[in-house]
Amino acid sequence: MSSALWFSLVGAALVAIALYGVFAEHHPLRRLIALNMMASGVFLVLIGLARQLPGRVPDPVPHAMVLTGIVVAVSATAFALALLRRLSRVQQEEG
Amino acid sequence: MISPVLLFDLLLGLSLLWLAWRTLAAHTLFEACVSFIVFGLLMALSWVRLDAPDVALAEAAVGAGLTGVLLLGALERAERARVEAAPGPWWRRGAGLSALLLFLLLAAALITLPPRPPLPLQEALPLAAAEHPVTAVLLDFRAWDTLLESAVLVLAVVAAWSLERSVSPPRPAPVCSEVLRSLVRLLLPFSILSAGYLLWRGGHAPGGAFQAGTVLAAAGILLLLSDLRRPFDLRRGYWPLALLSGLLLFIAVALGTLGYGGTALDYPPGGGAALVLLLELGLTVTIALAFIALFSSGRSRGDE
Amino acid sequence: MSEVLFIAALLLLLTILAGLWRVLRGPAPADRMLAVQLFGTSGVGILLLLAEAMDERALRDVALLFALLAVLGVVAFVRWRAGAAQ
Amino acid sequence: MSEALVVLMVLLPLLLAGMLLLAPGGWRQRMGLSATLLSVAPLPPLLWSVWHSGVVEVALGGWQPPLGIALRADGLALLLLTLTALIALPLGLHAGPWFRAHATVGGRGGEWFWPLWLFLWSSLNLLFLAADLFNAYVGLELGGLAAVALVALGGGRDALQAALRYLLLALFASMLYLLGVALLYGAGGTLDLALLGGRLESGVASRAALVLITLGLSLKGALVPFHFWLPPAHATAPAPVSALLSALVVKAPLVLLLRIWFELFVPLGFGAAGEVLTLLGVVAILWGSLQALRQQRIKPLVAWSTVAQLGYLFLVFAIATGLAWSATLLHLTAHALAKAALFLAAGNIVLALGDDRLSSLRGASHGMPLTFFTVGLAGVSLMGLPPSGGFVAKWLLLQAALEQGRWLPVVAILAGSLLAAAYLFPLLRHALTGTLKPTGESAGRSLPLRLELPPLLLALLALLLGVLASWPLALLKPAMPVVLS
Repeated sequence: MSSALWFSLVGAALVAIALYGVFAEHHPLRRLIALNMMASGVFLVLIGLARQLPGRVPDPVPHAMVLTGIVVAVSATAFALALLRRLSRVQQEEG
Repeated sequence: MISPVLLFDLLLGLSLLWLAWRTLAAHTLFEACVSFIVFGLLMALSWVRLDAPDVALAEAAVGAGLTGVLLLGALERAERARVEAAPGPWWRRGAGLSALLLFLLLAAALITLPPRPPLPLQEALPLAAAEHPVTAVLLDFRAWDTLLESAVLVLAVVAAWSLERSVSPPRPAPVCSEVLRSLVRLLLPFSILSAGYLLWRGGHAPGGAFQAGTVLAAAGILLLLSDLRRPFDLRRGYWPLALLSGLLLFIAVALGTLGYGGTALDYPPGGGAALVLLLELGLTVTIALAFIALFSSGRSRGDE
Repeated sequence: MSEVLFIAALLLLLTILAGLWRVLRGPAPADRMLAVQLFGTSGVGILLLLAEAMDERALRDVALLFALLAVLGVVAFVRWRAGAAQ
Repeated sequence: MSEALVVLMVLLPLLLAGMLLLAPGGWRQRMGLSATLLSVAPLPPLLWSVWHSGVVEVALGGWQPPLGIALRADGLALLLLTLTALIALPLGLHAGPWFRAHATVGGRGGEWFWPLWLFLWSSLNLLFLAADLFNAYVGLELGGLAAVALVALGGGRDALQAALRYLLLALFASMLYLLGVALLYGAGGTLDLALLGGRLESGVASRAALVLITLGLSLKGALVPFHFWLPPAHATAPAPVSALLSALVVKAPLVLLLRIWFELFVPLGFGAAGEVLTLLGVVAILWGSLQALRQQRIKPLVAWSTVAQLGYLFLVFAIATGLAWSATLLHLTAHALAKAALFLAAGNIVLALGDDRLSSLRGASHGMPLTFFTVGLAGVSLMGLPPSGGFVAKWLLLQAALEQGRWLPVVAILAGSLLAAAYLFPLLRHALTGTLKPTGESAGRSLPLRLELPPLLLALLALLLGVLASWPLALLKPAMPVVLS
């Protein structure tokens, strides 16, 4: 087994573990962490795919996709955290 | 005998899985956050092993740095949030079963994946506006994606701002120790230097706007966390223009090329490298300011 | 040569795993955070070893970022503790 | 020339959103409507061009797929771009006065509505035009974030809670979608939808991609049983936002699914999996309608009606014929227009009465006859009565189902119409009978014409669609996927 395939499989397992986390957790912060982990799993699958080409040089397109994906994921995470803070504050005000 | 390379990869993969599990099973939110930071660190090592230094750089900046700060910054409020009731045992069993099925499906798909036709990169790369393949994809072949990515960044900031009730200045950081101050004083020049270095490298080697912007954002957040500088409000003055610079520059370049040659983002011959550098500069500023704004939103005086 | 470097990297990875035990056991938050800091250092070590073993210069830049950004976590942690203490 | 128009459809709203952000808060509200008008400008010439000379393809950056990204303006894309614009204009007229009136009763969010809406618009146009699967992913994320932020403008605890849940769900769904796209890339070596069609082979990877992409997009499209997030989000958002969400935002992932399904998966021989989707569509029609029937409040009722009406859009997966495909998109259009009208009218009613219980509607029609006229007209299209667009769409769908001898969808379509009549009737019955019982301070306020006319315009459009159905059908015909034509 090549290390690219191994890491792809690890990515698949991460997605599965995170899927369990998203369903089984109930705190939004934990769900958010699980979603980030799921994203990491998906990225790992993608980068694993980039290596499965003949030749030494990996395919740059999945790399670019992952870089874009990371930016999108961090932006969404940061917004989700802002939303969570706001919600917690409103809950506190309303008692 | 197993080679050390293989052993390293096996151990790294297994620790990722174990850590993922421990993160989800953590008793407190703080534990979950800390485990997730370590998870990011191991992810960066995995990118290295997969010959993806660009992604490793990004992960080192985001996973090991930025996400941790963001999570820890929200922890205080998150702990006080009221949440829905925990799901029942049958729900958990169902979740476990679907996770298992998903894994089996994915594993089967990945193992049986047929070889795919390669992209015509050999012919295209010499014509691209950047030497480094990943930068060429990001800012030339698939520049349209990157334009929209900068829109996502700006949108996230706007979305976070729209949550706030009042436009009051951010609350000053609590008084901090001399140790922190001198540390920050020491680190700031280094951060700015490395950001410039990463940006410059991006044209021909791993690195680029995203990594540089994140380092700058980290420097800015450090400034906010220490009380070296009065808190500044990114919603006032020229800051919004700076925040939007990456997006607006990108749109301007797209419209300019549209008017010049009839195809959006088709750089004129000879001008590609300069335009890409311009776009990278704008993106760096947008990324840095967006992360700083996202970190500091919701911490206004009126809000906390 | 690269075999030796990989073995060294492997050992460092093992120290991280040993440190993970401290992260997961705690008991105090500070214990956990200190262990995470240790990982930052080990991570830099691994990266430098891999940079040589895989003959990839860019990995030194990754190590640089690691070293630079590890600080952020500690500072955020200290601020969070300070906020909770108030 | 027409290539520039395609790019402008996405870039113009984005640029204007940026401009609005640089303007001070008060200016944003004043310039929002002009920005909306300006964003529509490239559409008429583009429509003209596609109508006369066919599909416009743009290879961005001058790089052809598989390396570059393409945008494709075919009849389907044009129909949806036009639909979005047709909803945007009345909505733009309505949103300004609505947020101002809303602010007088303590609401907020007017200054943020416009830039967020322009971001959303840009993402919708992108999704309708995208020929590249990863580009569509970025579009989905852009639209998802904008939609969540718009829901959160509601401001209260319920709205924030619904927004957070919506966001987590949207992120989850896009991850499933992205994973499917990754597998397709791994198997076909390109992200371009048209090229992938020729390269893919039936295998485990393409099957897994089918499962992941379908799951992800039907989560975003709120197919039963993945609909749980929709009623709270659509019911707690400000009225103009609810209209946007129900009319357009849930439709964009569905259109993407239709494209991927019939251009990629059916040619691979996975069409049989469509039976499941159709079955869920039938369940959605019945379950959504029954839930709508049980609601005691106006906006949740309208939101549950969306769950039911979305079910019709999934019937085409098993009745895979050209007729069903056209009928589905016609239904999508008719529902979007009627539902936007209904949500705006519902928002007006709640604003005027200060209460959203059905029982408080007693006699309310005397104060705002135009708004209740709108409710009636929109109801005609939602129930599928002639001569509305909803009628033509359901009629064609029924015909397609009968031709294929599919009895379950036939029963669902007929039952859905009856149930729609049953759940929409209370809205009018309460209003037309009895006298107004003043409750609260703002009760019985009369509404300005600028609030009452835009929903009426939308409802009239939904009605008119029945008479002019041949136009959208002519636009759709050349865009039909090869397997269906």
